[in-house]
Amino acid sequence: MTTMEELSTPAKITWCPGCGNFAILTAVKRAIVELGLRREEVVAVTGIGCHGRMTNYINVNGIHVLHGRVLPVATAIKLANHGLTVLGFAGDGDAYSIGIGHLSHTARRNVDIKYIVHNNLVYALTTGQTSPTSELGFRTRSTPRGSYEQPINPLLHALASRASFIARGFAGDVRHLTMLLKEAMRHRGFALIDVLQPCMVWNRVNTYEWYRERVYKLEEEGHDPGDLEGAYRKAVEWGDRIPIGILYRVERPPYREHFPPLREGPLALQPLEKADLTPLLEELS
Amino acid sequence: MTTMEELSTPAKITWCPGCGNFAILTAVKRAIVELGLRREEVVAVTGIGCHGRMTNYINVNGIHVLHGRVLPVATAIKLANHGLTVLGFAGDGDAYSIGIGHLSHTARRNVDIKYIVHNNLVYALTTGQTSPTSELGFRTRSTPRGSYEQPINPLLHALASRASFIARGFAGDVRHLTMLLKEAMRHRGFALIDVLQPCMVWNRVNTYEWYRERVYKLEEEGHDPGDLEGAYRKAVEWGDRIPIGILYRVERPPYREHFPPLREGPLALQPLEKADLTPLLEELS
Amino acid sequence: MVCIGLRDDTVSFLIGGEAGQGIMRSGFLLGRALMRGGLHIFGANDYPSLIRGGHNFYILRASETEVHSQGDGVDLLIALDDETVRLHIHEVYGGGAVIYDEESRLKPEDLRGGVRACPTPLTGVVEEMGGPRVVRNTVALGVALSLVGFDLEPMRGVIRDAFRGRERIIEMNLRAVERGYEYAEDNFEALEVRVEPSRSPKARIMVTGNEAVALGAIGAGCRFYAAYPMTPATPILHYLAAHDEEAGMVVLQAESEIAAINMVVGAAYAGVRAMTATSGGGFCLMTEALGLAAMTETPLVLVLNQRPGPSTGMATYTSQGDLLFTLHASQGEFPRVVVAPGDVDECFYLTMEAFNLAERYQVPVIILADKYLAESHKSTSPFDPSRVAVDRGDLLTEWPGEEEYRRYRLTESGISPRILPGVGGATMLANTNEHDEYGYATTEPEMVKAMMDKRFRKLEALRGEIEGLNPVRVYGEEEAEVSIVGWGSTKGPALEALKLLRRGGIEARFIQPVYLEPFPRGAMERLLSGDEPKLLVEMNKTAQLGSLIGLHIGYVFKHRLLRYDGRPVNPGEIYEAVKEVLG
Amino acid sequence: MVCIGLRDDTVSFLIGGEAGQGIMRSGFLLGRALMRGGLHIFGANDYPSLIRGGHNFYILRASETEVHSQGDGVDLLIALDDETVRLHIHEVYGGGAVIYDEESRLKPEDLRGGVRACPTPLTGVVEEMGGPRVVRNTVALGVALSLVGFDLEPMRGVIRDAFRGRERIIEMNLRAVERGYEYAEDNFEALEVRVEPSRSPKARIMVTGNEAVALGAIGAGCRFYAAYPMTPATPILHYLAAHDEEAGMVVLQAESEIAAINMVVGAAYAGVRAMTATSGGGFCLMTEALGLAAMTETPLVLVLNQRPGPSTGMATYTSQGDLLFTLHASQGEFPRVVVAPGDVDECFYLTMEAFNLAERYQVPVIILADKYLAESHKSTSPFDPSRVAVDRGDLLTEWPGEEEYRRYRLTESGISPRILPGVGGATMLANTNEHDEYGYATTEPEMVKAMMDKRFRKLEALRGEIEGLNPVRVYGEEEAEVSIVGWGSTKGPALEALKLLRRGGIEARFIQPVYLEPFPRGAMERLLSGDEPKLLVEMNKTAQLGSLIGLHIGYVFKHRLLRYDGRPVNPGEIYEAVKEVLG
Ligand SMILES: Cc1ncc(C[n+]2csc(CCOP(=O)(O)OP(=O)(O)O)c2C)c(N)n1
Ligand SMILES: Cc1ncc(C[n+]2csc(CCOP(=O)(O)OP(=O)(O)O)c2C)c(N)n1
Ligand code: SF4
Ligand code: SF4
Ligand SMILES: [Mg+2]
Ligand SMILES: [Mg+2]
Repeated sequence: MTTMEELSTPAKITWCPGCGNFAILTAVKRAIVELGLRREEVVAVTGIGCHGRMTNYINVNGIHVLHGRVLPVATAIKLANHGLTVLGFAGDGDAYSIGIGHLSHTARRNVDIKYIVHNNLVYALTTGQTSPTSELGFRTRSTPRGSYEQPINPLLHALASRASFIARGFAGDVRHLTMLLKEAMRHRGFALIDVLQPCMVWNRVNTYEWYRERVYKLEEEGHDPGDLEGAYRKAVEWGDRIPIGILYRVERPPYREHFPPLREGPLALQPLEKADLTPLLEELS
Repeated sequence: MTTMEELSTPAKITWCPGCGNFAILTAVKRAIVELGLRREEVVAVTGIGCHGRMTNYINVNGIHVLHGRVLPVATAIKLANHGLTVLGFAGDGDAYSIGIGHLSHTARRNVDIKYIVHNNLVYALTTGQTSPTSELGFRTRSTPRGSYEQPINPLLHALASRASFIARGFAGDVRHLTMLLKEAMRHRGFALIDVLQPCMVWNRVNTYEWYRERVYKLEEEGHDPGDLEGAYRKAVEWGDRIPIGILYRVERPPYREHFPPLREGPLALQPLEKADLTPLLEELS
Repeated sequence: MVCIGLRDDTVSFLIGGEAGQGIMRSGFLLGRALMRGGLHIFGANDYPSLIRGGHNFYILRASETEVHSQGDGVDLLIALDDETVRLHIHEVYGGGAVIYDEESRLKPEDLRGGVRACPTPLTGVVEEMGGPRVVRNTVALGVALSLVGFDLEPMRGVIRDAFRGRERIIEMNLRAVERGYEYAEDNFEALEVRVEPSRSPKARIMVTGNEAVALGAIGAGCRFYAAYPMTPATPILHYLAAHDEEAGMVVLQAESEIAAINMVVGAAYAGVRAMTATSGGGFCLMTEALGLAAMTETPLVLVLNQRPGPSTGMATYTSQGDLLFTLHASQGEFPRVVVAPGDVDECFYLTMEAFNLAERYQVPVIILADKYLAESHKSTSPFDPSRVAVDRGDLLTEWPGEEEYRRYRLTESGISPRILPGVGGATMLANTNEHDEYGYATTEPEMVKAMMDKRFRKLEALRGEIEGLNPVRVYGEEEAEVSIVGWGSTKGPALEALKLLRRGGIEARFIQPVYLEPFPRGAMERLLSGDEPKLLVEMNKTAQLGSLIGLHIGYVFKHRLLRYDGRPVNPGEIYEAVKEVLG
Repeated sequence: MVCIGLRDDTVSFLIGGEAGQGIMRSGFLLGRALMRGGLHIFGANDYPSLIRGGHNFYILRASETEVHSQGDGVDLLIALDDETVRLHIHEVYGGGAVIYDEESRLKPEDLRGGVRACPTPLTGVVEEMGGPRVVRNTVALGVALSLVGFDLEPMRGVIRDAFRGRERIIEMNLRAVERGYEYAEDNFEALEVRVEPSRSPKARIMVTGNEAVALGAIGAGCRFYAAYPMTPATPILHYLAAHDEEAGMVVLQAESEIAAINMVVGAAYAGVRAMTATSGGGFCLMTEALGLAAMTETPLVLVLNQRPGPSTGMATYTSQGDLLFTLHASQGEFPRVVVAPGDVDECFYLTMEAFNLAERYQVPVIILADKYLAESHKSTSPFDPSRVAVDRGDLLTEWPGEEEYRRYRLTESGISPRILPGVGGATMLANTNEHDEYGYATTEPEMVKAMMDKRFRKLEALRGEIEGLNPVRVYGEEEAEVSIVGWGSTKGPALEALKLLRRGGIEARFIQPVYLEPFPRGAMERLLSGDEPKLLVEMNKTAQLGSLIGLHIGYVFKHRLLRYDGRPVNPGEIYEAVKEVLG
């Protein structure tokens, strides 16, 4: 079976010391190892941002794509070869600013991919601008007087878009995050895992300490992920108490099951022989 | 004051007989007349689709823009001249497929514009494809076996995005729709008015009759638009009973109030004299 | 078989009416009936971007020999409303006829001297039959067939096929076409125009450019198609969605063009042949991911059906305004292929080639068509997919596992073997950032330069390959007194113009670069080196092919016929322009 | 004032260290201090797209006369880590020095013979002072100033201004720079390199291309700026967000580039001068609305700061790979202006002109720069906005109300007067569809053609206007033995190369087309008509300006210096290339 070492790459890790991305990387590797997946069975798709370097640091198949476009690429990889486990990694800018439309559509399609958002509440790689998850009043180089836009609530958005698996993790708790990732990877359908990821440089407000004082585990308070109304109530909690864990889970046929050609197995493995054009040409005669 | 005739244009109306767009056009004109607005104080921004011809048919200032981009254009018009009443008109494809990201962001900014979505649950102008609001199983030329994507719920999306005014109208009830539009135009902030608009050609399912059997008025059942939880409950109703009316309303400062230069009046009317560069140049010396 | 028109050996019909009246369907039925009777046909539609209310028309032209475009006038006008007469009466040749509804308000002075009036109780017949109003069209088709002496049998078969499974509708239309036919026999003299079916018609298909591209994709083994509706590319989506099972293809409507092309990149990365199609506005939105495909070296086939811009412009009209945009779209520099089919056969075979080129060179391939080609019907021989063998290039489905796999190996050819993700013993890293051989991001100057050089090295073999694909096609006389140069859908009118010129005693040829990037420099230089005057024909304002030719071989056209009102060029226009060139 | 370097009358410093160590800030402080001492400076940074971990460096070059770029080597290396020594030691001129931390693991053999080692207790001093690690940089700056004999006073002022309001930090840095200065005085011999402040320094500013563009926009009365962060255009957003009150500008971060440009169209439609800025990937996303601006004839100013592609490429490096894309971006055909400033002054004044052109001709204007220009610092005279008068063209703020207002009146000039929405008695309809004079959608062929012709008619006056704006600038000798041709930020290295050539006895000139569209055909034809050999210099792979020149005037360059590894061209490279050209 795959080991943590096999999942490493020779690329030098250039995240800042203490960055929450390290924890996410570790949790993802552990989840792969613990689920017994082979490296070549997994594909990582990354957007642009500090998080985007994930594909350089984890030795599975990878494609580092455009800013905000992780979901369509991941969707098609899954449709093209549904034997693969497809993980999408995005930043909060990536996922919830430029790319938020894809979230709504991918969720309602229930594409069987896992979407891990490195949510540091800021644009990090571009050296500190406001993000759609930045809190009101958050000062950045693009909002020197503080942000005046109500933050996006990713969990609420995912609920409104009928995502079939919604969870929030915290980079300060790798074990818990690993558990969430494993659950998401076991889920047959679209999964959003929004991860609270402290950024040491551009977000001096939402730090490890800040989160540690606030996060609590949904599973420890008896939250039932099957309860949609309860999920809505928990989704809006943000302040003194911030829930992490599985917010919502429901079974629904994944998107790929609707496509007749996929019944014969993964597309990419079907022989590329030409379809018989004769009946189609006859229709036109 | 403005009359209905003054709001008409010489352009020949090319919507199909019976099309729900006629009712929307009438309701918008009536709302303008009844609110006593002058033609030149109003700007209509339209997207691409059958609805997009609104700008040809109503004699206010108009700009017919790109598919899906009504909101950013309307946002900037409001910021550039906040003396104007800015109305955005979009189709369901326009608003909820390609353009859904802008909805989330415009709503959370609370830009003081009114967004009227001609929701016919189908792509009409492009001759009949599935739309994000099409019901499961809806057959179109792009989904001959019926749509397999869970429909988008615009009201839920708007709630999740913290829109400060959310309503649903029905093109089969012009009076009620006029009332909604007037309320929206009186609201200081972003307003979404999703209008159930029968399409005579491409949607033979969600017809006037179909809606008439189902719609009921929120205000007649004592719904309190200030009640967020109640709004969530009503937003998901779709089936035997479909609510119309004002779903949710809250007061929040409109976006423009955060911009210091707007305190001196509408930007477009401020004299274009050059700012004094001296202090800025000194900073660099 | 007989085909005698008023002007030449072609017969043209124009069917016009209001949008929503089924004009195109009627044109299509008529064309198909004539084709099944052994004739060659060409049919083009003209409609505004409205579901109801505007004026629509369909021109159908038929002949014993191949027809490449509409002509300059029509023999028979089928007017389903008065507007049609008003707009098109001047296009009817003397000796031609106008079929219209007896109930219409047309007065004799609305017609034209020398044009026969054929008022028919279209509405009357339909009301009598208790049919829907749209069946008027079928009555009129019956009249038209009778006037030109064409047997009803092929039309009966076409009606049965077109409405298969809907027996009542078939019945209704059969009766309608017969009633029209009989009415005309009883009330109108036959025209001089004659069209008679052949006894042993050849097997042909009547197909649009869009259908031909879709079939080419199926024939090439394309297994993934994602698109967002946009006129005039939407029919490809419709066709493939309706045939996804036969094609073994995943076909889906994406939420936007951005999603569609990124999906295609994803599918292709995963090892599946994949395609998308759009028009100008959608292509704008795709430019960013076009670059992603180029940088990740992911094969991609993109169909761009041009319509007039700028911006939304005119959704349902035609143009060739996007050539230079297509050649330079997306930031940075990378090799790409741009191929512009000129007729339905080229749509099919060049689409098949497109997939081979995309995979062998791991570059984006853009098929550049336009509304006129995409939506016009043409009869042709059934396509033969075996003429283009599938060649996926360097695609490894196994990895020996001795050394580590390098996605971007610096090879001599510039082509680095691909693997399918999922192949045991290897993982593959594709990267939108500049990268090293393994795909890891780099900014190291030597590697950056090496990667850019590697990608451009592919151009060398690609150029050679394209030379072998007959990149510039030439029609007409070897020793021409004049050359017409054009691309894409101007081919049809140009070939028709060659016929007119031949009849007028002028020896002319048509030069059609089909591959526009890599530019077929050698062939073009050779072909443009002669002394004969040359006329450039394009459907744009700024002569974009002219610029491209100027750029590559320095040739500057003195004579240009540029049309940019959204309408296709007419053969007669070209003929006149050539005469003027020749002085 | 004195400025004596090891090679010539310029002195160069290279400050290097890890990303996140404040390298750029140190370079900036040093540059500002030298500028305040009366010197001209040029400073360029080099950093990977990482917040931490990669290697960053800043090259600062100073002289008594204007400096246009980095040189080919450095006099003084300030190494804040060992990697810096490893990477840059070969760039230090013989007789130069390396300042590094005493605590580092560098061994003498890591240095180079002829280069003086200046190990300094950078960490030691900081620890002693109890300051944060980043203050090491300031200690090193003190050492550097001492080594070249530059008075500390200007640096003290710079530190006070840079950290204004943060007294503790000011204190710390003042002490640090003094400690470094003293340490060097006590321990190192002064270098041969000498830089001494002037007694009466001229008022100058040290400014980046981005800041100059932002100031130009403010100077032109731009009142609306929307953008999405993208390197290397983000600093414009930062600058304007920080100065929105002074500028009277609404500045906002949009949710995407698509939103940003559509907002700009909206604001401009409403009558406000508006701008956005981005880089290649964002520009791709903006192409659709670029066409919207063109079709609606809404004035728009767009700044495109190029970086290497394809695709995400290298976010923090430089390139000139988007020229042809910029010229043809968006479907359909329309007039546009593309202007490429070559230094900070041009950034300022051409941005001011851009707003006038956009409004007077109602066309999109693209300011095409690149990372090297956008982010490098240069000293120059304070900008004088009165040199470009605001001219808003045909903009009516009142409507007489006799006849109905027609947004797209078919005028002789092609320019149709605009009004502000809100003006009494008139409403204005702008339309992405092809339209008639009133703005109503049309597909009527004559009107379609008339509108296309109207839009293109604007080009005539526009061409004339641009001829008057000195569209091609020429530097160097009138009677040159060789001409260097380049655009944009190659200007700096080319001007420095002219200095080298002059010193080498070669009479050369530099020809810089500044307006690239409409192409300054006349001027270029005249300038390229001479017999002297010509060297084309570009930062791309395919010689895009070369193509453009070829296309317009048929001139083909035999000699080309193309660099496409993301790094700016060096003056010495140009010098060598010229020598080679001259044989
Ligand atoms: C189309 C496009 N626009 C802008 C950018 C520039 N860009 C790079 S990363 C980034 C956002 C970074 O924020 P986030 O997604 O939150 O990632 P983080 O760096 O915080 O992990 C942006 C806007 C880009 N690469 N592409
Ligand atoms: C970028 C872009 N993509 C696609 C289109 C083609 N298009 C025109 S209208 C339309 C959608 C029509 O549906 P909807 O928005 O629901 O409007 P309706 O016609 O139903 O009113 C599309 C996809 C376009 N104009 N621009
Ligand atoms: S800037 Fe923030 S998100 Fe980026 S690597 Fe550093 S700590 Fe992590
Ligand atoms: S197609 Fe539908 S939406 Fe469009 S005009 Fe006709 S009825 Fe209205
Ligand atoms: Mg972030
Ligand atoms: Mg619709």
